[in-house]
Amino acid sequence: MPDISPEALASLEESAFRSCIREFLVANYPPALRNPPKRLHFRDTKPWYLALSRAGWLAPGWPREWGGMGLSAARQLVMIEEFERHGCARFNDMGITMIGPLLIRFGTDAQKRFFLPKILSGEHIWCQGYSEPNAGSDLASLRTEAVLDGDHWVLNGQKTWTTLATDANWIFLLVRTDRNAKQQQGISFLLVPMDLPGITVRPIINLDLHDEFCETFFDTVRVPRENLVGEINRGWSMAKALLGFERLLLGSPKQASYALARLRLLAERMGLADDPSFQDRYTRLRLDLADHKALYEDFAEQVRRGESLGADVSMLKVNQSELYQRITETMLEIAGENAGLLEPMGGNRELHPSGLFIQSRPTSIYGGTNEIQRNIIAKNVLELPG
Amino acid sequence: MPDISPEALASLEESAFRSCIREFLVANYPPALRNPPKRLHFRDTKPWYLALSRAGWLAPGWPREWGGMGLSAARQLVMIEEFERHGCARFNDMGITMIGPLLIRFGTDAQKRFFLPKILSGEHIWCQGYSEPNAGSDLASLRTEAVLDGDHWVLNGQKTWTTLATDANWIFLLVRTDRNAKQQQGISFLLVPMDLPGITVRPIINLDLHDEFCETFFDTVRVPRENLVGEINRGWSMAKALLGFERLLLGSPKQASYALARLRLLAERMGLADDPSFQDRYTRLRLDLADHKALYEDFAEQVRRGESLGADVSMLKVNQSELYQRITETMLEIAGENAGLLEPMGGNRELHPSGLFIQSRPTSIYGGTNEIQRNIIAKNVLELPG
Amino acid sequence: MDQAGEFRESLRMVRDSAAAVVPHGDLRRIRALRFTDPGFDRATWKQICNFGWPSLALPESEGGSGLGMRGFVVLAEELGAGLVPEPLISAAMAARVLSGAPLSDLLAGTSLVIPAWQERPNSLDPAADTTLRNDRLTGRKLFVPMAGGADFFLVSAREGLALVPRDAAGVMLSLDRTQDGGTFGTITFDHAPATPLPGHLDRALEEAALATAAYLLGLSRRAFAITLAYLATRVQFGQPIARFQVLRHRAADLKIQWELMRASVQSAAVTLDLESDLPVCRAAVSRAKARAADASLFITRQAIQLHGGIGYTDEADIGLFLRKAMVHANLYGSASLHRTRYAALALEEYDA
Amino acid sequence: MDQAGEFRESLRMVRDSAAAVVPHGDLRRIRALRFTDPGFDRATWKQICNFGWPSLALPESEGGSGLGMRGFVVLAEELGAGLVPEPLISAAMAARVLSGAPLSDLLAGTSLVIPAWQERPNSLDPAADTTLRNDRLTGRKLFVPMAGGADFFLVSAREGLALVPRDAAGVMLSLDRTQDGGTFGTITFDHAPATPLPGHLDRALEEAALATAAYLLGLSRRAFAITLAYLATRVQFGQPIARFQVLRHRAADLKIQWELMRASVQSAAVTLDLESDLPVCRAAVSRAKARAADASLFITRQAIQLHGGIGYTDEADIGLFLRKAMVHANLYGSASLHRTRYAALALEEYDA
Repeated sequence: MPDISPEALASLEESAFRSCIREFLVANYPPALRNPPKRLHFRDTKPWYLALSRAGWLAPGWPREWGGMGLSAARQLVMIEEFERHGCARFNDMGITMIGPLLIRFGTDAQKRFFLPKILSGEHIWCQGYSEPNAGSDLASLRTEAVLDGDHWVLNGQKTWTTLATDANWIFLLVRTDRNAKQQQGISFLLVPMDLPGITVRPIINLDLHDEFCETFFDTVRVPRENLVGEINRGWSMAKALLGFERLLLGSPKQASYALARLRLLAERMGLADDPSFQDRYTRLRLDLADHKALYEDFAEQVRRGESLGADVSMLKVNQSELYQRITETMLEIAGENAGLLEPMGGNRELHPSGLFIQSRPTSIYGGTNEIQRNIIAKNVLELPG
Repeated sequence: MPDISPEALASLEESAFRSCIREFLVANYPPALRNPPKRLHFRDTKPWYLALSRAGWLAPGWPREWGGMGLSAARQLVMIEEFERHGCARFNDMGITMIGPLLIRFGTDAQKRFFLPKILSGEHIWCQGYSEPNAGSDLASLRTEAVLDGDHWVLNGQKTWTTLATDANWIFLLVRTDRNAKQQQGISFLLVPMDLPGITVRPIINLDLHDEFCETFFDTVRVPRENLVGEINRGWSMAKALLGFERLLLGSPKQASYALARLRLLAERMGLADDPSFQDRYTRLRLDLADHKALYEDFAEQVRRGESLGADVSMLKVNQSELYQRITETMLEIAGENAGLLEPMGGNRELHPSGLFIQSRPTSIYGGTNEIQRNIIAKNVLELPG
Repeated sequence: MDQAGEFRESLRMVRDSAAAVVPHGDLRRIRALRFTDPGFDRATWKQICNFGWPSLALPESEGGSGLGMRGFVVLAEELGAGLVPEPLISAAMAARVLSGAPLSDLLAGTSLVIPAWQERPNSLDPAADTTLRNDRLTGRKLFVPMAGGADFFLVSAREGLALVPRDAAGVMLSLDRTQDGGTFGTITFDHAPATPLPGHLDRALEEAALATAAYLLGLSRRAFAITLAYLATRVQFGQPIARFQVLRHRAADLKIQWELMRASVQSAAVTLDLESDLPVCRAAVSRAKARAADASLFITRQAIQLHGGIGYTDEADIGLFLRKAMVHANLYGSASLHRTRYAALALEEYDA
Repeated sequence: MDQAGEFRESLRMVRDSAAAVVPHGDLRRIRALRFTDPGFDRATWKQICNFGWPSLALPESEGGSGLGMRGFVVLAEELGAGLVPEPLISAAMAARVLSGAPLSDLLAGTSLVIPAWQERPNSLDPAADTTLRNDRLTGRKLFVPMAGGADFFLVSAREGLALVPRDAAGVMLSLDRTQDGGTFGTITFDHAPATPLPGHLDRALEEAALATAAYLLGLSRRAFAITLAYLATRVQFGQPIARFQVLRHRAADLKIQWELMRASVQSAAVTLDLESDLPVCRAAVSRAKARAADASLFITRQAIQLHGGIGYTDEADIGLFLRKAMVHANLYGSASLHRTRYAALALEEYDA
């Protein structure tokens, strides 16, 4: 446990703040969980979750009155940087990053008092139900429907990409509550316990042969009326209002940076470290990463100055994901036959070109495909008519 | 002059046919005109034009009864290959390749008898008036208009990219003759002497600082009624019917092949011939060219078998032009400061990276931009719904 | 019909006959065999041998079908399109070396002979360290595809080739699973009893590299077709996504790459059939394999992207094609190895 | 306003002041100066000197404006956006070396001092062969931009720097025209009388390379803006071509490359201002120059393509930007030279 309270921590100068976090991580983060090759389940991350909870460090962005650290966006960013640098696994953070802030902003007092402490204690683990099989890039066309019947919403439909739904006991949903309204306008925000009758979760095995994603089915599920957050039919704008500086993280150089280091290891193993034509490719990738970091820093600086991010942050997401992919494609090309191996080379997790290649694939798909991001850049940044 | 008549030539086996052409070129083609860096004017190519005319070799594709060689598409292809291999300049060939075949197919007897001999003799030099400032990729939206007034068409409008119009004394035009018809349907094909009152030609200096292109203006030009070819309002389909195996030539490996040889010379001059990372890039380009040649050969083989070409020939055009451009971009990158020179390095025409770089630019624009070609591939080859 | 026409007709028949083990569109068999031992189906293998496919390229005088590499690449392309895991390319290498030998049962499917030649990653050198002395073989071979299903290994040693029974003393086999659901074997021979064979692998290795390129050609073709069909049916923003120009142009680019790959593979097959000069053949093979490795990964990667989220599930068939390309792209030499070899071998033909 | 805010405000003022020689949107002056001798305008040059721009980056203690490279790259970007041909970057190199010397008239625009340092194509080595002995200079310098307009050359020799009057005996100048309408001078010094100077070009060369990157940044910005405007107004198939998704996405890609270039140039300027370690500075400059060379050519090439046929005319302004990029991309080291230098200099910072 840290010797310092969240309050004291928040008041430190940046460099002291940074060192304090580093020390905490070295002292408390389970070494076996550093840089895990795949997304971990709650059974693995629970001790870490609870350690953060005990330290009062679990919710950096929440206000202190609700048990958060009350950090500025700038400080949260530093904290994330340090966690990333240490190779901390992402845990089941939907309660912390999504539903908590939503309730704090739009929830009733009763909702806040009921849910927030249970998120901090680890009693409630949340997952997100936005996407549907026919509402991916075109999320606004979602069809999962909630119809009011007395004191309950009757819920029918199907969500997909409900990440780690098998770990969760609560799910938050965007659902259609007015099928006559246009697109985004008839959508509401609903909180649903996963143990209600009529809910089925089916893990989807992904290309990485991992089960982090799920499909979640709702068959005439009766949800108490008070589980709606905010106004009816306003779910879409609430969900959008929550998008803050976290969009920056989609463009963080972390993945590319991690991959480039492994590319170098792989090149050494393959005897290519001094090969001039590999060197040439490698230097291009290094420069791409360095320039990406410079661009990322400009956006991070905006956050530090307390400015909100514009649509142009989409550029980071596009550039990072495609750089990450170019790096893993290079790994695949230089690995020789090893590129085909299912498991890491010689059991060394750092040498797993095929794994990283596959893991880099969805980064240009999730969080809005890169095609959608380019649409956004053309429309909202370049303001091209259309 | 060749010892062999066009008739005898046409009957030779391919290899003898090929050697015969080679000998002719060595004996007759002006050495100073080999591989000219820019498009030549008629004042330069006239002796060669007349030499071909005298030999009866000027119109390989025309039937013999009209003074042509009556060669099959396959033989014409061989002839073009040999001309290209020898580095023959393109001359003012619109009469031979475009208007001659059009008249032979769609013209009246009177038109054929009047025009065809004058093309062969060099008395009539033709240029093409299709594009307009607002009808480029969208050619069907052209607005130059011809209105019938007694025995004359009254012509008003403007054409652009009328290549070598300053050399020509005749122009063939696509003009709108029914402004109420939809797009392609109200367009006719008109033959116009350039010395009529109301015609103004203005050379456009291009990015290569050359004057091959022109704008041609028509201000109340009165054109004899009989100068219309074929049926009124059918000009578009006639012009399209003319597109034959010549589409193959837009995808010929010639330009890329020429450029790659010069890239190699440049690399030697810059001391990079043995530089491994240059070698790597160079080998990729070599392989791209070799594979392009293999693909080109498949299409040429279709022509040799007498089959007509489908929309998929657009692939060749896209691939060749972009390969040509990649090669000249590489030249620009390795040339150091020489890349900025307006003139060839040390007066050596073979070493002119900036010139070739600029000349390669329009290949992805003319003949239908590569964007239009990809539209065609998606629609007509892949048959994607749209 | 002229001779060229007749030959084209034979190739068409090869293509059609491949349908016997590649029932149109059905990948259930392929899916079921993933991550099993030995990763392919013995009955199907027997059927493949009954068709005489391992010796399809060999002259009729050597018991083959006389269709040359032009025939074999057509077959390999079709098996690639069906993601067929049976070790045809390995067996054809063996057939090339064993042709003429009194080993007909080996070719008939009773026994499966798999070459074990590689000793370094990303190398085409068939005998760096392995030795064969007094009919005893010692050495270590890597990346042997489907080694778990072999009855014999055809092993290259410094002194020449040899045949070693899978179960012989001194043979140790360990298997690594591959992304496509198969395995790579690492085989250690410690004074294993071996039957020496005449010949060498030079030509067989070139043929295997080219056939692998053709296999990649086939799997890319099918991945592309599946993707085009998906674009036409998947609706977003009220229309099939095939109507979005960016996706249309990307599809056009994939098509161009596929056609380049096809032209490259086919012209290399012609070269192998008609040209006896080994460096010329090697240059043609390197050109085809380099293109196939790059283009097949490009096409299958983009196929995933164009499928969006669904492409990242193991349930969607499209992922099977990416995984197969990941394994085969680097077999018999990576793109980069082949580019380097091409540069060293091929004459500069640009006299323009 | 805090210190950082104040500094940002000064940079804004530099940007605004550049408008004096870059009247918004008007390229007539630029066009008229192309292919003239000396390729730039003396009056404008005098104005530039009156603003003190050649010494903008120098500390106030040395007679400069104290705005450092952060200020100078803003200025160079703006001049690039206006395609300004006056030799500011050359003059700033001279100012860096001459700073502190009693040479105020040289800086005031009365005399133009142009560095002549290069002896090999694509090299950053300022003195391979030139010698300076007994105040006599002998050697040959290449690619000296706008050499025809110089009053003095600042020449690097093995023994150090020297100033040589343009008209001195033993100075022979020949000019080659460049694609942007300027010239490169080749200068031969044959025992030319020279005034030795203290100092060296190390720092000045880095600053010139970075300023050139900034100039490319500016010209790319303007070329992109012109292209966006064209997309919005050019109608084909009944709509502005800006509505075609393929062109929209390409514009998005150009924007990303431009932003990377901007971030790279600006962070290198910070490094030059705050970091004293020469290798660290050089790595930052190499990174920025490599990006700027590639991205500016990418953007201007695509600008031509997006303009279609009209982009291939000399009348369309967009071509001026491509031609300028063609010349400046390789000045003070090509992308490839800078990538190689970066690889040799920069520490691997990926400890992840």
